Amino acid sequence: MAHPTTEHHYAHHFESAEHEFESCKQGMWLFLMQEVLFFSALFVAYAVFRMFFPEAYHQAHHALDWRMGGLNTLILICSSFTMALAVNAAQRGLRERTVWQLAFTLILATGFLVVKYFEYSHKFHVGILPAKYFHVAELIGPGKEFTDPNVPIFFSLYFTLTGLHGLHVLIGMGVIFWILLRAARGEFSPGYYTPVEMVGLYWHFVDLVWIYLFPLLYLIS
Amino acid sequence: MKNFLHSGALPATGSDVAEQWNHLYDFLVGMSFFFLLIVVGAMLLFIWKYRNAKESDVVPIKDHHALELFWTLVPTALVMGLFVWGYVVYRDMIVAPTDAVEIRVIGKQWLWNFQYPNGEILTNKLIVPANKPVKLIMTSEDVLHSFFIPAMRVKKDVVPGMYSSIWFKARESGRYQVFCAEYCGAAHSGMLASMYAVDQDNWERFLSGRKLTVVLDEVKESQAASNGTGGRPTLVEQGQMLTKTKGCIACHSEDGSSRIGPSYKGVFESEVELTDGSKVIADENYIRESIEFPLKKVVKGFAPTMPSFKGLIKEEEMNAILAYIKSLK
Amino acid sequence: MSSAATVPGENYLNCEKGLWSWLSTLDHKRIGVMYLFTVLFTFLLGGIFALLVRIELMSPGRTIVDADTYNKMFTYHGVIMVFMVVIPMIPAALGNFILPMQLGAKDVAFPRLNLLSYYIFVLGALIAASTLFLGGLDTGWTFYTPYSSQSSTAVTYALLGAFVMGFSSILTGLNFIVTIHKLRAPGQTWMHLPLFVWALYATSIIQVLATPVVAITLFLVVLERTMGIGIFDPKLGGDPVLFQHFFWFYSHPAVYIMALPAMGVISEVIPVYSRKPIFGYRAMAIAIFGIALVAFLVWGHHMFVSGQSEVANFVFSLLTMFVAVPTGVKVFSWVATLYKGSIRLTATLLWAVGFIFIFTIGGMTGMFLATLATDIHLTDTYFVVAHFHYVMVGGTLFGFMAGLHHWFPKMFGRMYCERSARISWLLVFLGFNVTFFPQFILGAQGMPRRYYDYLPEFTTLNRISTYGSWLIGLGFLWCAVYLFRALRSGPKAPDNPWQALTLEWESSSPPTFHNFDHNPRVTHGPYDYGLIRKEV
Amino acid sequence: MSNHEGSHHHFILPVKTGTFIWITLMVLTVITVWIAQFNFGALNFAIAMLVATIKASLVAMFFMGLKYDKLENRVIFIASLIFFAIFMVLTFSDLAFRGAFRVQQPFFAESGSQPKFANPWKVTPELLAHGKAVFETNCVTCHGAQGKGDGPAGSAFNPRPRNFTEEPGWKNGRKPTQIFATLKNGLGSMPSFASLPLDDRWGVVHYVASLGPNTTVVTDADLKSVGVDPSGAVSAAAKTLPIDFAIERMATGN
Repeated sequence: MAHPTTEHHYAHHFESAEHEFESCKQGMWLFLMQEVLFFSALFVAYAVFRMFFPEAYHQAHHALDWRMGGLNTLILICSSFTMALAVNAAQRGLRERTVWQLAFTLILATGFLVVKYFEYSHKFHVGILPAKYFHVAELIGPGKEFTDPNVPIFFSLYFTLTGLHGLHVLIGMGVIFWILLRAARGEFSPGYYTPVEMVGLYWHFVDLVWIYLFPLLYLIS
Repeated sequence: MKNFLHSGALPATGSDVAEQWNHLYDFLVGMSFFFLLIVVGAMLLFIWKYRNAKESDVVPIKDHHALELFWTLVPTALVMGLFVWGYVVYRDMIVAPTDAVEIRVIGKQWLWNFQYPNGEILTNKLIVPANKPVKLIMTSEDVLHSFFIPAMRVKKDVVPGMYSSIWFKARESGRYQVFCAEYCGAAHSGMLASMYAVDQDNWERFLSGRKLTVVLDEVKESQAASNGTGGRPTLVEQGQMLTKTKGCIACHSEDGSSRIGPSYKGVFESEVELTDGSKVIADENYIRESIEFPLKKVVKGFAPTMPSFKGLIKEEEMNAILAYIKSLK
Repeated sequence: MSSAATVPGENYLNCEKGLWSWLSTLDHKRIGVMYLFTVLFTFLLGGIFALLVRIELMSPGRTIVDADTYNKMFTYHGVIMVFMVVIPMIPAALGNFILPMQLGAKDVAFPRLNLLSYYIFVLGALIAASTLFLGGLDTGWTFYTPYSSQSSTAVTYALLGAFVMGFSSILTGLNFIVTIHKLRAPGQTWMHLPLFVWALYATSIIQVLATPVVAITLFLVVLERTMGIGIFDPKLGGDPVLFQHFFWFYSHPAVYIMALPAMGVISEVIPVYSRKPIFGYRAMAIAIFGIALVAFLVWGHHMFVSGQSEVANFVFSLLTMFVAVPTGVKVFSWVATLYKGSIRLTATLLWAVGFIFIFTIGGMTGMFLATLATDIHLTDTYFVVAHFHYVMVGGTLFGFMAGLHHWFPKMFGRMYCERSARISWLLVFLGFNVTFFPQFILGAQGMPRRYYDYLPEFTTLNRISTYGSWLIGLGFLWCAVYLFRALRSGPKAPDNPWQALTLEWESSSPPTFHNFDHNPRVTHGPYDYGLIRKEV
Repeated sequence: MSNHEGSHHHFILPVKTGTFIWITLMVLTVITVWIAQFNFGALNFAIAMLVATIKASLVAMFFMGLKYDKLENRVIFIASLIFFAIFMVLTFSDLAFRGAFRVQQPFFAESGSQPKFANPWKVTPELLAHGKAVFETNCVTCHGAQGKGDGPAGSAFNPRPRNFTEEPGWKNGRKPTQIFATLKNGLGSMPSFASLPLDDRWGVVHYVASLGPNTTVVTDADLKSVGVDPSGAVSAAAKTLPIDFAIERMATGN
């Protein structure tokens, strides 16, 4: 499926559009590499405190609704799928389909954030805040009291991890919107779809992080 | 040889472990000089010998595998040996004998409190038995500190929320310097303490609250300063010593310069302005109140940061401190 | 693509004019030059703080400032020198300029990203510098919790500044890696890469892998200060020592971000001025990667007295020992390169020789700190201060100075005064040893670091150290004078004044906008001195 | 750069494969949730991580195309995971072996120096008077004699100290338990007053709460949430000796 590259003017220091594409893609993978390490410290902290305070983790996770988390997991997986379809459409030069799939992805991402908003606002309401300001005014439900003194640290990690992930979702929505506009303007073709593929990689990574966050935060037995 | 290496370059060797430490250190110094001599000697020799050599005389040697293997394997073996030696000494440094005397240490900005088995609490003054293993169990009230006795070659961070410990066995009685080695804020360098190793008799006296028969070093110093009048130091001298041992001078100078808190000089019976604009005469009552409840009447221009010394200063000591401040006109 | 037609006398400096053409440039050479001047400015700033710190320590007690100000001064010295000077000094300034040219490329892979990195760096530096007016910063450059989460100074802004600068470092690393992978000229095979490129390659990998961790760590402290998340706060169940793990996971490899490029420069310089191939090219390249890999496995040696477990102490001490092996290989190979060469003792080579001398001392004293028992006494004392200055200043700074003198004619098309350069080297070299060697003894005697006041018995050595710092200052001042004069009125430099074989010397001095008039093709190794002539 | 030339075929993930992967991911998500309902002990965590890893691998290999990508890119991604593992393992070489010395840290647990007042969370006139006295020694410099936040030292702070006589603006809330938490932890420029005895602190809390309108009362649930068992003096949460209490005892020597 080698396409003529005349329509895209690659930068002067590359030899061909192909050469530029491969370089960009590698740059993107390196960027994702730093993303992995960026999140890694939080996962290490999560593991450390899980080892220290297993009981606190167990009690704290009752305050998280696995249905909400599960729903968000499904939403993100769907959005990953629509993103993959968008890339597929862009590679084949199907402009309208690219735009539609990107729009679906955006809607799903919004849905993810809406669910997240409900989760957060409920927690703020009952006084579940990062450790220093943690003050639970009401009990969460029968048999689900927080008795372990280290429960707040779990929520610190919960807010940091999901907050940072949420920020990535937000940034992802920004760039998806940007390539959606560009796709609508017809800037992409089978010879040049680099930005779509790059944003796609980023978006799948966001999904990938959530795939781990869900069982780690919501499903602690 | 040993004296040559150590004179001036190392603190006193206060324990058997410190002796072991010295051997390792000597070896490292020797090894360093050896390699430095080889590297720099060869480098200077080549530069001197081949300076301005003709380019046509250059021998383009690209590599020499045997040589490279040699200088890979020999250092590897050397550092492995070094690791083992270092670890063996380290074990001796950290594993305390089970019969060690346990003393608890609390670090806080910027002083050390020592709590003894008999319930005594001393600030910045650590009294230990000589020739007996002593284990310090340490924690911090605020930020990281580090308890460091150079003569014993021991050091350990003092961490809030956690107990850390060190042990040592002082060979001789005498005074040893203690530092805080982990940066802890404004008066980090003033967070000093003195350790006194005393003989068995005095240690028992100390534990049972009787008067010691030895004169601790700091008192000796002040005796010398009091121009040979002999006998015990005057109240003012005692007070001056106390402001050092209690850590006061970390924040309060005796020469009029401002540190974290106001200087002692000239403060006594002067009129000071407080943060609320009112004025008080800094008499005995005010100063004592400021020592015990420091946040009640803070002098204008200073932050309310001083910790309370209530319960940490005995009545006799308070008197000495007041007398000392009074003497600084 | 065909080579661009060039007007004679036109080069990257004069092809476009005006301030805007600089600020909006995508040319790696101009970005490199902008980095260079930025870094030289921050170096001046950090140097002034260093001199002030040394003056304060001339005598016990108060000398010029009070304790609070002193603490801020050494903190600024550390933060500026680490985050704004030694980390970007060689990769971002010299690397940006030289790396694409050594590869035979027209630019780095992502020129716009490159410019963005520069502005991110400036932005981060400005945020961090704003703390100067917002109450200062007194945590030390290590930002250890819980002090940094409690200090009433402008720690939050400093952390955000360092956080932002981190991304500049990451993006530069990313850019370099892709450039090295994808933009090598025909014939520029892996085994023909100059060692400077190898060093920057390893450095870039460290930047991409390690910097994000410190970014998130500093960000966590920001959250700790603003939202009380308590991960590092023992009062909330957190662990302050965990911060040290996170911090050193980056900051130890960061030491190699600083040192490896300098090693690369030295590997360039020594063959050129001894007219001989570098000894053991392959081993040198492997050693670079050995060091980079081990860099990630040894961070705990900063924490032997921190209260970390004995298991960790054992593991980290053991692993740390292995750093010595590849480092030794490099030092021995440099010396062996000089053997039977034709040595031209220029200022550049003097800086390189100074590097080897100082770096060897730095490395050997590192053994004291890697060995568990000796570290207990020496850590957190002036011994450590002396050790890392021998590695950082002696290593990175001497490497940088060697590189600057080596590539100065290429970068600016002017020659500097060789005699002046030697004088400057002598002042800095002597000054450096006078300043920092006494600090080894101070540390062994037990003087802890970051001390505003000290016991009277430490006075003599401290005073010697302060005098030495004035010599260093004088040396750099002199260096600034003759380099500035060379920029303005130095004689015009030939294209290849040192008869070097690496690609960057095939272009004109200063290079044209597209770096080369022709598409370069590599037919020989970078250090085939004495070999090519034989073939001819 | 001849190695980069040539007509490399970009791999395009077929829609059919993509759909299959998508369905598999959805099913695996349901399985994760379903399995979590059963208790296999430590195995639960292992299963959850295994399933997550399968899902992540599918995303990486197919959606991200790593299966068909260049070796370089695969190496990059796998290397990032390896260094993540190094980070984790070596950090645990400390934390997993540190246990013995660690102090369990209750967050609001209080404990029993000999209090002058039993159950000080119950307001009594005597306790209120005691609280006023404590307030006047410790708080007036910043919060003012009437608690209006106009104390002499308070002017140095930004934001200014809390005016206790007003309803709005309380950062941590003004339930007694919330005020108690502020006293314990400090807030902004305000230092922690955790070193005051328990009943002193509760006295201050009640006094401060009484200064403003609409005094709220302490419910048993509130107390539970801060770790105080309403029926007894010491919380069940304080199984181990709390560090600040330990320090307090050590520092005062009893």
